[in-house]
Amino acid sequence: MSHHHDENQRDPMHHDDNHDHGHDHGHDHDHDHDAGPLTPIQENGKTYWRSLDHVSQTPEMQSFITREFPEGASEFLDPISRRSFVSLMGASVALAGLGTGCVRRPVEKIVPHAKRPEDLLPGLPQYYATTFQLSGRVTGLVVESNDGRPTKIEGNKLHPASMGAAGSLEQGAILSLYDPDRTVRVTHGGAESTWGAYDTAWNETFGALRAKGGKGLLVIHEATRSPAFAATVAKVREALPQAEIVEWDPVSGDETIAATKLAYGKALEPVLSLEKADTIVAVDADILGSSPFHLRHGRDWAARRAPDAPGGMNRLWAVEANFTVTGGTADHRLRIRSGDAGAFLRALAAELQQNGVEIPAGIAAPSTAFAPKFVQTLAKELAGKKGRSVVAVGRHQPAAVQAIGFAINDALGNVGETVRFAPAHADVASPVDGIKAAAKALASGSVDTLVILGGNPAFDAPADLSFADAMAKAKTKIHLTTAPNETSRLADWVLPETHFLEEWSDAVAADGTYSVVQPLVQPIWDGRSKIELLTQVAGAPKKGYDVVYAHFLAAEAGRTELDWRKALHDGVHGGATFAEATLDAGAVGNAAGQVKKLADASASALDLVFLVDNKVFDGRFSNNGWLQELPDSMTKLTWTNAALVSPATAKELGVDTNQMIRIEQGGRTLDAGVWVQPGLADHTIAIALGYGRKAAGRVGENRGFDAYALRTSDALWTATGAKASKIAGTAMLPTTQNHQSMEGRPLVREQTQAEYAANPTYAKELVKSPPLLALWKDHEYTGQQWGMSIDLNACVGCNGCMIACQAENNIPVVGPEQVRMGRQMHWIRIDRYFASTSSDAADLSEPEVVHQPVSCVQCENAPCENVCPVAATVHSKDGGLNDMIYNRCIGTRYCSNNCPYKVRRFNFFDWHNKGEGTLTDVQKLAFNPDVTVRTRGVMEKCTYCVQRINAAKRDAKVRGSDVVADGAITPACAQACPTEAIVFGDIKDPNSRVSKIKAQPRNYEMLGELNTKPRTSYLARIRNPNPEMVS
Amino acid sequence: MAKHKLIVAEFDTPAEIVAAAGKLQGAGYRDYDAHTPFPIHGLDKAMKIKDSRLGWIVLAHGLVGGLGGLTMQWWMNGVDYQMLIGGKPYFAFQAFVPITFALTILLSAFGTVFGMLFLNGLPRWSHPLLAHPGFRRHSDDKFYLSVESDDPKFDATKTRALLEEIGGKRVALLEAP
Amino acid sequence: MDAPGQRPDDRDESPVPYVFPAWVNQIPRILPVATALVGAGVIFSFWFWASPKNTEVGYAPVQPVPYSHKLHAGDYGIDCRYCHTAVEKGPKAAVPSADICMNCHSVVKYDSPLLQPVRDAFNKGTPIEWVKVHKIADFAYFTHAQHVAKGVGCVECHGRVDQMETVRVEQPLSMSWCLDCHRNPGPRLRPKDQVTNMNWQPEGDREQLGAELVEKYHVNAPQDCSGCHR
Amino acid sequence: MSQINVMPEAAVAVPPEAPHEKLVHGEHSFHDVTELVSEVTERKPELAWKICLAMAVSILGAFGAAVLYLVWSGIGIWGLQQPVGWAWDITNFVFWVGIGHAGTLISAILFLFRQKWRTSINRFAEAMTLFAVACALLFPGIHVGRIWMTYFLAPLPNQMGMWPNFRSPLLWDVFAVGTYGTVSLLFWYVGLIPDIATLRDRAKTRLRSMAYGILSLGWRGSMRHWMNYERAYLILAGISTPLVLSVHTIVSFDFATSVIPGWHTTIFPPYFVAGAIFSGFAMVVTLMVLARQLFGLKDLVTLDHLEKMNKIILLTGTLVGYAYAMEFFIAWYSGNEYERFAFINRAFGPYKWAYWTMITCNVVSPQFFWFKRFRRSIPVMFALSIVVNIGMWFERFVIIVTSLHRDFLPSSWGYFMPSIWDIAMFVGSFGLFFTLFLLFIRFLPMIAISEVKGVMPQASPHHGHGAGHGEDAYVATAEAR
Repeated sequence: MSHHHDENQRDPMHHDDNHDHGHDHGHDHDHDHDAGPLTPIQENGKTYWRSLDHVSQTPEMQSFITREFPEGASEFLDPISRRSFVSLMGASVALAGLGTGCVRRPVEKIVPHAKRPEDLLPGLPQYYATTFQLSGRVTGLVVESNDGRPTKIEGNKLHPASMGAAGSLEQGAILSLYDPDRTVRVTHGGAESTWGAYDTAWNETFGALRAKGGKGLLVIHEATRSPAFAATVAKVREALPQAEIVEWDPVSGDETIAATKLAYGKALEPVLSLEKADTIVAVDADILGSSPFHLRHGRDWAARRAPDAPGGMNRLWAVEANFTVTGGTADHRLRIRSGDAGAFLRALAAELQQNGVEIPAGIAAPSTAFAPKFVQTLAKELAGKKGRSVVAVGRHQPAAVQAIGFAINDALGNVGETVRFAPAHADVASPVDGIKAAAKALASGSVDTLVILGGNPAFDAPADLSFADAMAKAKTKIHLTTAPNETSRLADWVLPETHFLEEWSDAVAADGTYSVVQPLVQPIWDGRSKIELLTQVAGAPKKGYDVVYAHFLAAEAGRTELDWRKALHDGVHGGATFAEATLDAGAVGNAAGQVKKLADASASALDLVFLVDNKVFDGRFSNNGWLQELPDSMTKLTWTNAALVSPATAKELGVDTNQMIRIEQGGRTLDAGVWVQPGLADHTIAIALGYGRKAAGRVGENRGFDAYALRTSDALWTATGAKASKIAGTAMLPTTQNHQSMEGRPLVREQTQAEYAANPTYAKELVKSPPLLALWKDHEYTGQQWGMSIDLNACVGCNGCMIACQAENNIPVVGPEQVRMGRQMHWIRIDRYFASTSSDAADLSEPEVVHQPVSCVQCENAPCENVCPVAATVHSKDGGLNDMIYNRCIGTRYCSNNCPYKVRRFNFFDWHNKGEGTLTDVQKLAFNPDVTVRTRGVMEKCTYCVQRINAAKRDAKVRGSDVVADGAITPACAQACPTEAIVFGDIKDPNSRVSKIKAQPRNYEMLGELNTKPRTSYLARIRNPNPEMVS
Repeated sequence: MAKHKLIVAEFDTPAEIVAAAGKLQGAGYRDYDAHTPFPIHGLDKAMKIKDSRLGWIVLAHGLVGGLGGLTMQWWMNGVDYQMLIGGKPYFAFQAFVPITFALTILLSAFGTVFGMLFLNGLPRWSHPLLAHPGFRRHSDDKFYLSVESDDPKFDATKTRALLEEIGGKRVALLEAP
Repeated sequence: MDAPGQRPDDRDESPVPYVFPAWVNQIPRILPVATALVGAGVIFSFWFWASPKNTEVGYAPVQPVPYSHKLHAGDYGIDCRYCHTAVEKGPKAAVPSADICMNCHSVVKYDSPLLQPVRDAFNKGTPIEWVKVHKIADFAYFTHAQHVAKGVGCVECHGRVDQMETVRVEQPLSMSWCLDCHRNPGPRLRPKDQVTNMNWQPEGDREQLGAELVEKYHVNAPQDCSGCHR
Repeated sequence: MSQINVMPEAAVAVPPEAPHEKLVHGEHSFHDVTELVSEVTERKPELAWKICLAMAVSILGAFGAAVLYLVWSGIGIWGLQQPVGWAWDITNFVFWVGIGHAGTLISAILFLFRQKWRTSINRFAEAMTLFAVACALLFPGIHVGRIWMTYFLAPLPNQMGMWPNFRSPLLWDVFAVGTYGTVSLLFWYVGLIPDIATLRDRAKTRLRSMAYGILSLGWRGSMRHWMNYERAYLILAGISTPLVLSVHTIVSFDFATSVIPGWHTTIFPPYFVAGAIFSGFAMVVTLMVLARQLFGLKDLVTLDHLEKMNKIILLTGTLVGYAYAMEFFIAWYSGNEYERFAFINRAFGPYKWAYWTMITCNVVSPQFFWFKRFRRSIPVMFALSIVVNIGMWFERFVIIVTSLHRDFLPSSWGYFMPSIWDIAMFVGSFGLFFTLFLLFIRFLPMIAISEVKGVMPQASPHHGHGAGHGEDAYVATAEAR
């Protein structure tokens, strides 16, 4: 493996070609890349080296070092010299002040490669394409590697699901690679063991199994869209026909395939083309927030979102129970119960019929239960948008309901236009059948050998299956996992699994695009991939690379080594493939007949809606500090979930935010903290899955409330008839935003499209202020001057930029206690305000919501600069940035006090050595070497990613030019943004993209009336309501 | 040289010392002094003491402080390392006023105190009068005249006689150690 | 206290005599001078001893392999870039990997005991641990490529390496030292093709040549903080 | 003292038939004044003093420990956060600087206005000033946590070629308060020299003789020295007057020059100065009342003195009240929604409790002093003086915290709550203050002896044979002798 691995990784093509992809942020990079591994340093970082030696003495680490860096472990250790700076910066600065110390500086060593790969230049990053898989969600990525350490994940422009963007989960996943609580070694019955021991043990088991044709073997694996994996599964079935192999994934499992089979008679995967749609209807479907294709959806939706977009501005209608980001960006939003989506669609179908749309028989069912005006207007609009509209139904809705959605699209002639179908990756039946069968088999004691590939069924299997107890009955329990969890606790053999950045695999995107998963680094803890372990189960152990490579060649006739090379470096191979789909109207009609409106819910019979969390997901990211501390898009909660209830329901239940309730559902109970969430459907309790982990590692345990406890196999997503009662106690839920109203201040400026047409400069002129005059002549800026524009019309509040910034700028994690105190460190935050739509401003049952990303706006007349007594924050003349010099800052916090935008962040403690933020040596490998790690007592803030600016300047200078081309610099936030809401560039160049955007009439400067002259400006949000709804 | 001597005489009230000092001055003595627990109005006139020159010293110091302070700020922020701060000019004199003012006052104060000590020839810890037990009440409630042997008219016997004649009590001849 | 107006008789005769020897009157004269001298001394010691001109310059550690720049770069005239391969491309000049040494030393002096560490590195992969000579603080980001591209000669910062048996630090490498050049780059510039030439001497006025080169190479040496700190 | 040559009628300006107008009560000779004041420093320390000192020192110790912990782990141990980057630390700083205003003000301004009554209290007030400024200077020092970095504030040549930013009000503070502290010290010491000489000449132990001997610089009451001395005192008074007014003006710039609603206010300089005098005088009254009871100085520090102090407290308190009102008016009149909100939020927002405490203590309570009965009642003035200082602490807290906790962007609004360490540091600073103060009243003359003598009737050479009390007293004593 290592042979191929090296060969492919070192392939020059990767580096060069990624340039072509525009991933060229070769970073300026001077930190002591060459600091020696095995050389205890006298003074600086002494303690560090000790602990490092400690780590590097563990056999696993030793082997990792030698395997990954046969040339000598220099790269592995180099980030440390940078990071020893964390604790010692204070001292080193003090010395610098006196002249690099009055004492002779400590001896340091340089350890060069013995043989340096030709494309590897010390201090310059490399970029490799790979693919991220998460419960059947597939995203193509480009990963930055510094001296052999993956440090930053970004989207792959060539991949249909990414288009260059990356979500918070994709980017946050890199921290899990360095998770200090990963499975570091094979354990047997809790005792340390080795792969050797396991292999021997397995061979015996295997012999026995083969004799029985595999009877008594149960394999449970996570959902995956990897062809190579599927092929390996097939091999196992060959070798052991009697073996039972089931897929369980708590959140990916959806009814869409069942729906397509119902509607089209075959397993298909719907693919939306939102860029073609004038009208988009999302029925309980979070198409912009959490659906497998949401990044792509965002890009396509945004392409038609600008009021002056070619083809006109689109209109989004959302019909949902929970308040999702999709609902937040919608032009019209209707609150319904999750269980009534079907009834709503039938009512809509009936109205469509009224408007002359031919709906197959049995579907339409008039109803006045759903805001008749809403339904009528929507139907009328849809009828006029044949082939240019989309009706998207939530993937978790029952098959029949989704089928109705397909039928409506079909009737509107959208199929083939805005809705296309790709062949499904696999024909999986209902998501719970597999785990049900598994639980049954286990309970019956018929399972000798249980192999669990990844996942955590003991924690997340439906509660009614009591999987943990059943699992205990299996004789041999083998768990392959990246990190020990609740399931591993019950297993005999716990085997270290590779992180996706350490393994070979492949994946097929929803639209059928093939992409490769290639490792950026040798397995740190000597793990094996699912595929590798599965080949062993099949009786023929293989290296992951061999399996994937072989399958690639075999998959299609005529594929060559060269195609492989190209696939490796592009990350993708081939394009989308679509299938013909003809609607079986009769089948849908019959099925629709079963879809009835539910009896009304009440305070004593509540709906219980389970949400997929965009931070810890199904619970697998519980130990990921970045994601735990990421505020939820709508609630702004960090480090916890909560029982979300609408304001009205909260009154009925007599509870309020931060109080505790006991939720009772089918005899099961859960005590949870309450969060009153405007815009939620009444009589609904929405609670995110994946919290309340009991075995998750140092920062992941006992955060929030375990909603799986209430989740049963017959009600995976929505349960009815739940009860809730207030109980004693409080839950101080940590949130990053305490005040939800904009207080009528002109911060986020909004118009409807009609108003915009009438008065396009409204936003710019909203604030009347006397002419802004300074006491003195303004500074004349020359050369390239950087600026940023943020389009509030495109921002959906997905948080992608926040994690991008955190990863790029080594931003520390502070933990819930500190968040509660208001000490979170995010350089870019997304302000979320609710505004009442009713006459009573206090009534937030049907609120509008706005998202506003705010980071340092780089004021030209920066209030922060004037007040710093030591000139630690000053303005740069080339570029016009508001520089923040960490090694000069003495920490008066005056700048933060005087910042009108409150974007400065202070290191109240040495976060990297404090509480949840504490980093082990391995975690420090994730640091970006191009950005100083700040110590306590230092102010920090956004710098427009000045390290990227400098890198681009360096490359320009080396090329002999003194101008950086437009687009050559992309700050991390802009890079990650799926809707391209953030644009950066040279505001002096009238032809730069940012200048053109800033020239738009709806461009405005927040708090510009203070004459701060911010370099970041906003584009006003334009809503596009249907005129008939407004009147 | 001859040992430094002085004769000291004690008086009981401000009125007495003023009168006595006047007589001494009238008798042509110059190198003499009065010692009192607090400054006595009229005594300075009786002794014909010139006005203090302290003001000039203070003025000089004040100017140094003010100009020096302003120059320092101008050179450091305006010349040596020109930094663009808050969009202000490098030499933003409005912002430099407070420190210029503070430094003016500070140096003036130093000038005042040290100038005063300089003019008074203080500190001078060793002095025959201070060692003379009969002199102790100068800081309490008695008033003294002392005549220095440096005075051309000084004469151990005559001066003693004069002091006693003008009402001096407990007249004593002191010798510098 | 005593009743008003009453007074003990012995108030003249305090139990302790007031004794200060005559010489103490000299103190006020000496004190100011002494203070001035001490102050000056302190300032000087910081200005001299604590400055990088003293702490950095002259640092010349012994290396595991007694490599002589004088021999290789001086006498044999091997170009800097032959070994420091990254200097034109990246932030680091890069200490050569063993295979570069072996290009020659597999033929020349292939059996010299002095070269044992190099051969070990090449054959066994046990890295050579060179002692770092030129160091700037972690929070200052320096890039070789940029400077070389603008015609800053190696010699400007590293001195006459071609005359050094063992490399020693020639310049203080302090912030103000960097600023000296960034404020007036001209006189430190040379034609790009002369960057690695240790012997290069400008014909004619260097100030004037500098001015021309600044023009020609678009030299814009930043004095902004973010030029080096981030 | 100086009254005598700058204002000939000084001494006689005290008609005997108006006893309450007399600056020194009772039948006292010069010597009695000496005795009254010096004796305090000579007698055995009474138990009460020892207990007080013990308490003060232990609080000071706790303060030291808190500071060490702060330096060790960072200012996160305080309740600070975003958006409230300053709270108790700077509140305490401004609070102490404010108190530090009374002393120099009394010494300088009242001196220039020929307010003879100051002589009995100025020494005391100056000492208080010094110790208050000492406390004040601590907080800017420690509030950065990494105190070893603070030398960046000094314009020292360094290898970075960096200089401090003289545009920063925080740097103005450093220079202004530093200057103020130094000048106050000099002023205080100059005033002490003759009195220390008095102690020297009364010394009953070798140690006192040496110590006071050195400190008195060989002062021998020479009339020629007095001339320069008085000129020096006059000049110091002259330059201290603008200084005293400038210090709190510059402190107020910390806020006034910012952009934060509630801070960005042109009324701050006069408003802060008035507040400073207000709190400073209140503190003097608090301490004075205690000291004169404790050390039997009722005849030197008379009710007249205290009443005059109370009148000034009433005046400045009312000024401060006016400033509060003006802030609101301007906020409304400006039409700036952020300004308006800042002040409405102050009075009716989450921190209204602090605001109304401030109003009650600073505006309402001094109004009692309209009545002579209260002005001259020791218990009332003692209680009120303490109330006033509580109020003034809250004023600074209100200005700093309520303005910060809700500024422009509602998304960033927060609520500050102090940690035990905030409290420890505040209480601890009193430990330092009282330790210094107790040592002062034990070892130095707390009343300006020579100045008081200067304003006694018999101090005038013209006093001669007219039968003034002082004269009688003098004759009496002469006979006794």
